[in-house]
Amino acid sequence: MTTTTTAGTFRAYSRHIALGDTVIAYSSPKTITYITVTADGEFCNSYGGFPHSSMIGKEWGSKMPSKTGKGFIYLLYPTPELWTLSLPHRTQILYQPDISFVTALLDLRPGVKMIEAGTGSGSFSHSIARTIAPTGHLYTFEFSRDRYEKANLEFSEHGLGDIITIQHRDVCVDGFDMSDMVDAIFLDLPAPWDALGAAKRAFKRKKVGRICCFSPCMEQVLKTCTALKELGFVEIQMYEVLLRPYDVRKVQKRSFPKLGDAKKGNAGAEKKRKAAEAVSDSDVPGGEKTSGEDHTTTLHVPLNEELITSKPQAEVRGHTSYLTFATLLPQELPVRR
Amino acid sequence: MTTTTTAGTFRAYSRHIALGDTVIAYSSPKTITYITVTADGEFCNSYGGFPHSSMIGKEWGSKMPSKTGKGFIYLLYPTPELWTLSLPHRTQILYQPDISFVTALLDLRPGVKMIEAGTGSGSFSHSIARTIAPTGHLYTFEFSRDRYEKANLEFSEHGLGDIITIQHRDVCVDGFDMSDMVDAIFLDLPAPWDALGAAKRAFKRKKVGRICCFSPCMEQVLKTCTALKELGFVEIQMYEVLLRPYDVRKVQKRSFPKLGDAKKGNAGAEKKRKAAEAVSDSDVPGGEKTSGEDHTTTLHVPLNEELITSKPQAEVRGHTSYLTFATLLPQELPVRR
Amino acid sequence: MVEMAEKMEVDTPETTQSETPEGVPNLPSALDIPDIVDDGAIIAENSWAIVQMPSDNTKLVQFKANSVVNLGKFGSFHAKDLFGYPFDMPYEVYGDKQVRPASMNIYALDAFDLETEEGTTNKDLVDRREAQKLSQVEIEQMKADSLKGQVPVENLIKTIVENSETFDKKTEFSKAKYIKRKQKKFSKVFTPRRPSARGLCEHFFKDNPRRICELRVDTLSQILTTGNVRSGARYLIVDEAGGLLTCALVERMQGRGEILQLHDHETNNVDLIKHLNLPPSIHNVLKSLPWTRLTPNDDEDMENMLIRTTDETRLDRLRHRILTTRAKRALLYAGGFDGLFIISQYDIKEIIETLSPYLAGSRPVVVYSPYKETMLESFLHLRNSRDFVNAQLTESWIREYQLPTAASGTHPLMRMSGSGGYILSAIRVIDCETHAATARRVRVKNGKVAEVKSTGEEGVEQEHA
Amino acid sequence: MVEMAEKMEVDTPETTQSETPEGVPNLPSALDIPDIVDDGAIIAENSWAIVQMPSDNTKLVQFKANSVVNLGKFGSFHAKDLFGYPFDMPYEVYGDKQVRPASMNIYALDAFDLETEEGTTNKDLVDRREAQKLSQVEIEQMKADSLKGQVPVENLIKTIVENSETFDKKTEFSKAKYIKRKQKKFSKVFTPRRPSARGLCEHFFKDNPRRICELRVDTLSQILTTGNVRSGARYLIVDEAGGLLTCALVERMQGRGEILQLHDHETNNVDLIKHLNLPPSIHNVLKSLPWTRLTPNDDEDMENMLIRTTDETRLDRLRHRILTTRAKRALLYAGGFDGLFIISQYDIKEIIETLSPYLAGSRPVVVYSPYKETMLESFLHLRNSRDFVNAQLTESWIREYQLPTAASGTHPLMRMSGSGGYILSAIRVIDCETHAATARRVRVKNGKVAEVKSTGEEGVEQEHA
Repeated sequence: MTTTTTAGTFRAYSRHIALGDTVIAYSSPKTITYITVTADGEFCNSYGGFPHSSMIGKEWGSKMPSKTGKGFIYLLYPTPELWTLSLPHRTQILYQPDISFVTALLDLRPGVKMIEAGTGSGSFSHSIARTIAPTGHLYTFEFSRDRYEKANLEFSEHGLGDIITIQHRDVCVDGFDMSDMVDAIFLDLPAPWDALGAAKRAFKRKKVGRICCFSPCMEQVLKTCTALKELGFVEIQMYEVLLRPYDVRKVQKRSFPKLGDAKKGNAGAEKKRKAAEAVSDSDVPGGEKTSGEDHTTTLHVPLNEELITSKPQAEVRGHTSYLTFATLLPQELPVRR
Repeated sequence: MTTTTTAGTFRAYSRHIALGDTVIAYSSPKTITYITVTADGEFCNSYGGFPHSSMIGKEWGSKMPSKTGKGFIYLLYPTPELWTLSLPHRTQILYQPDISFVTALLDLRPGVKMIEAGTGSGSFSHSIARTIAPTGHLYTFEFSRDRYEKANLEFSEHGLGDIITIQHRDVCVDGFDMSDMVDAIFLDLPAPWDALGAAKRAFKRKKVGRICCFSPCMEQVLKTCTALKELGFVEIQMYEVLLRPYDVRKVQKRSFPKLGDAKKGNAGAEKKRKAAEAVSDSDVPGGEKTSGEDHTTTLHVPLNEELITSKPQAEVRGHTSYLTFATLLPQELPVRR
Repeated sequence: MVEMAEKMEVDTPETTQSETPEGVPNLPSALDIPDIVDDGAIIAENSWAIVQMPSDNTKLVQFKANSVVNLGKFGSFHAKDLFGYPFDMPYEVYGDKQVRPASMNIYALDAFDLETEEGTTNKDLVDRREAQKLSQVEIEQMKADSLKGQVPVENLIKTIVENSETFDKKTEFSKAKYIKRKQKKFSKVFTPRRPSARGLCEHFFKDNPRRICELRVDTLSQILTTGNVRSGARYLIVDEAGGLLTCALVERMQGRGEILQLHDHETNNVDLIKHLNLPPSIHNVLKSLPWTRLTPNDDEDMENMLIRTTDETRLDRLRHRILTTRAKRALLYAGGFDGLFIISQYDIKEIIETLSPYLAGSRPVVVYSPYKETMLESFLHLRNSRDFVNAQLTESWIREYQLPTAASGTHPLMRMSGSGGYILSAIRVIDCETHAATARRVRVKNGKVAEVKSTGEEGVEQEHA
Repeated sequence: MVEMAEKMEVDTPETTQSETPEGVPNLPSALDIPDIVDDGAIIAENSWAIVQMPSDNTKLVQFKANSVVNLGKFGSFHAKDLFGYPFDMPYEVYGDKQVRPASMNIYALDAFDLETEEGTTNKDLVDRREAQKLSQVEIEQMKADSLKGQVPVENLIKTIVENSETFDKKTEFSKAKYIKRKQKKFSKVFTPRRPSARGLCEHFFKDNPRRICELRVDTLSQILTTGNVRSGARYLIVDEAGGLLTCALVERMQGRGEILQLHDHETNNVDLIKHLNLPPSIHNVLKSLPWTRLTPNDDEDMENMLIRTTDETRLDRLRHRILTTRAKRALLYAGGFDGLFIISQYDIKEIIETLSPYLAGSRPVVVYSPYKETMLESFLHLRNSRDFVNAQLTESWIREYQLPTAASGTHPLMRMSGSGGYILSAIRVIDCETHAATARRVRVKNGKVAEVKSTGEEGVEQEHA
């Protein structure tokens, strides 16, 4: 009825934190880091220390006070998306809206065999692994040795070694060295057109294949489209996806100052009439200067009438990348029964 | 205290419809046409006839029944924007969001001298004239003889002859034949780069000039930018502007079916219990098939609790054009006092 | 290929959900399902397909053994002729209701001799009718030949374009539009797409958006990621979008894990799932419980029930129904679910308050609505609650482009979808100051308290009256 | 040029609104204002400017005769040195608080020898610090020379770039960013922009969006077009956006026409207008009336008023104030306005109901709010009212691009504004079935009825107690 923990937190949900697990230390939506739980480790932030030993056995999602009691963190389960948010930005990461949409349009699901190049921070690799596990496989390629080594270690620490194979390789020069093997390909490369020939060979010959090229600039898109077309890819489509986050707040409903209120003698108008009647010192035409904020004296504000309003956040992400998708039709027609 | 009517409806607001006025016949947001009021004319739609003579003297905005009394139209004043909506689409027109934004970013206001090419349907020309009148001037150029003649006639019929000068000319080949004359230039041409040299000459030499090129495709933008840069234009910026229209409707607030309601005996659950107790014919596990729409039997819906909701219209305009703006700095530095 | 195709059977959730009628039913959980990614790629008898026509419209069709599939003006064909062929590639109708894989040349059409000529403008072409050198009779003859399969469609179109006198004077954009129009008129090429949650979403969003609560494909994709949907997990779901979200979950779980659906009425309306062409075993992950049965009803009180029948088969069915309901309720109360997904017309806040106690710690709640206003109060509730962190309210935005491969310039499509709906999400947390470390008291609406032990891997339900 | 500059005087609305104190004041209307488009293009004593700094930040500055303008780390200069020079072109700070027109080369910088090299990637450059051949001492010396005016800034930056060892290995994007960074560090070039409603909108949207109700420039531009704003027309306005909308109207009217503002308190807060550098005559189009004086107050009842002073000057002022107020109220009641513009925190529906009777037929009402929810009820009201057609609720969307002229690829900017607010609009119509053709009864809130004759060009107010 409940899932059992396999090696590595990332492979499946568990109920409680165990030694060796990756834990997301969540303080606020903007303050998210990750911890690998060791027997005698301690996580520290400005509010004090959080011993790893006290984390073990706690339910995921628990609120944990610091030793000093001054602050707390939430111990969150490392979904690929939270893990991505917790990364120090080593390289440009893929954002969740793109990851989600690419996953949908490449028809990723358990069992899919797939290529990714480059691996980068491994952020999308984790998402892919989550979606194609337990029966699919990801072949991911990274040009930078540093990043390759870091990602390779992470995949195995996270229990994804049997789902992900990573290679250190410049695919634009050396290709993938794979043929008739995969259902889907994702290319996040500065010059994806150099890898498209090799990509075509890697697709299963009797299946329909889907590819996505991720490029920030329009010039790259134009070149990619030309190359895709020349290689016989069809249904070339290009999209942009963005998320618009909203802020929500309650505002006081202010009723309009009633005409003729001055006559009926509300406090503000009363005050003004008296001032006017006196005509002593403050007799500038137009009268008293009131600050722009102080509306209370002249208005009837019915109390407690609130309206919940929302509006998009002031500054939002305006662009991540253009997502160019294409289909490769079966290169061998399957034999009909 | 009120404005007086000058020759031509478009020049200034008037209070009442007069002979010769252009009237917008408004039936619905999607059914908008224009009428030029003649002594014995009649406007007809599917609801019957509307004699022009009955329009004369009516206040702008009046609701006018057809002779048969079966339908009605509103007699609206021809703002440039309503007039644009009333045009049969002879050629691609500029939409209001672009018109508004270009007007703002070219700093149009009364007194501005300006070039437009091509004139097209004259839709933007009318907007420009509205904004730069009474002291500004628009020089507009049209390549097609048909459209030139049509627009020329319209400008004079609309009383804009002293604000707008139209010429029949291929500006990409023959330029504008103007120098040191204008503050702003708007180019809606398939190949604006061919007209940029002439445009540069047309700008006032001692003033800062502003230009906007309107191009639907990215390829045009890239070429335009290169040309602008080579000619010494600065502050090259490119924008897209769109409007997102919202639909608003009230929805019934539905309260969640209370747990345990079945016990407390609300009508729907009662009915079901009886049906279940009987266990006679409809004893398929899961029971009665109810249509997806019919929620009323099982739910407690507090009456009259309504929520006003809004959402963007299902299909909206997704692109009109890229708007490329640039500044031309004074070509002669003004002498300082 | 053939074997795979033969294994396929279409089955609706109704028939697959019936359990063995003896004793307390074991809620089946399918753990060792073979990899079905490849199986579904071949068209088989009774397969559903989303047929994409030359007009780009789509149609949801079931390929029955004896049926003739009618694509309207694009022709019709015998469904069985496609059995054993792959989904997702182009086929061509020809002759007398015949069908065959289409020539790949159809894709080459949109680019042929359309080199870019920037100088050409459409200034002088407005209002001019097309001039065609071929007579109507000649065109009709070619159409007939094409239909019989003697002339490939792309040749037909090419001939017509080459005989257009106005074609050369058109701008690139007009040329592309012209060819597209001719394609739509003459081509009989269609693509039977394998139904997926994505495909169904795209189809219904165009065809009947209300059926799926106007849920757009990019928004659906965000829901799945935000909800960390994966094979083997256990989800709670309220799906009033015709079952589209359920389809998406089932597809990403591929037979491993568990989905408990809360719904109105006695049966659950997740109609769309039948289109997925899934083997029956896949449906075993699905269980459903009506809202009205979250607490025991009188009709489950078999001892005190007025029973009019003595038919043992019927009594067995009654017993089985009651026991199944109890088992499902126990499943809910056991809690520890890995995600809560909500698409509902009901008060979202009430649903969250009712179901979130059954979510395990650090698991997401994800709510979708086409109307932002219906979620604002819930957003404030989640943001201020001690039981949730990271409350977010977002709207997905998507833009598709016309590409240079279509032989005219590159720009966003002139028409776009205005709205794909809004997503509200948050992560369930355990505030140790209010929850005991080992057991947490769950307040159920009617005043009962269910105590859920969460020390072991198994949640144990202990109901107190 | 010089003459024009000397004509310029900065004047605030407060001082220009004072009228002659004798008898019933003639509300001034300025009909023969000279064309001021050209006048304002030159910097004069007391001119306001929106100074754009090398960082692209802007600062609102008044150039007083004796003031030193301080641009922070970008230096400072004597304001009077710019008098007589045009706005909107680049100037350079050098030497000891000196200033001069900048060399045009500054604009050439961002492109110099940055040919496109697609092969280069940033794979191996991550985390590597910049390597510079010049010593810090050499750089400081060049900076000092540049400051004294001996080395142009663009040469300084070019030298630094050429001596960077890592520069060649950077991607195009990184190169552009690098140069931009150096420009910001060393350049002392700024552009004093002539304030306009657009400029003020852009400045405050970045600097202090609350001051202008988060009204974005594209939204402002839509308001003006939707409202058919033009010279010579007469508008009613409620502007709680610091006067920004009023600025925009004034600018588009250039002294011809009339603006009647309804506002809180006794004085109107349209502060921003002083920054427009307008001649005093322009302000004559502006009149304002507080909400509380829409009907006569007791303090206008001079006959029954307790007067404590015998000072004739004061009594004259009092009389004048009362008569002015009455004249403005008469102006409102005369009706026939050409547009109603509303930015207000009050209930929008109430404002529309109160003021729309004074709109002439076929004239627009345009409402702005940063919160859509505050306008939903009004939208339904306008859509269902017999007095309005074409009700629309829209949101403007704007996207800026990075262009290839910046030496890297073309794409939308990575950050964008999330919201520029919402516009509600409709057109006032005359439903002949409910309104008499020649006179229409205007129901005023406190039960009084004002009858407005609309047969002639002049609206005549006839108040009945």
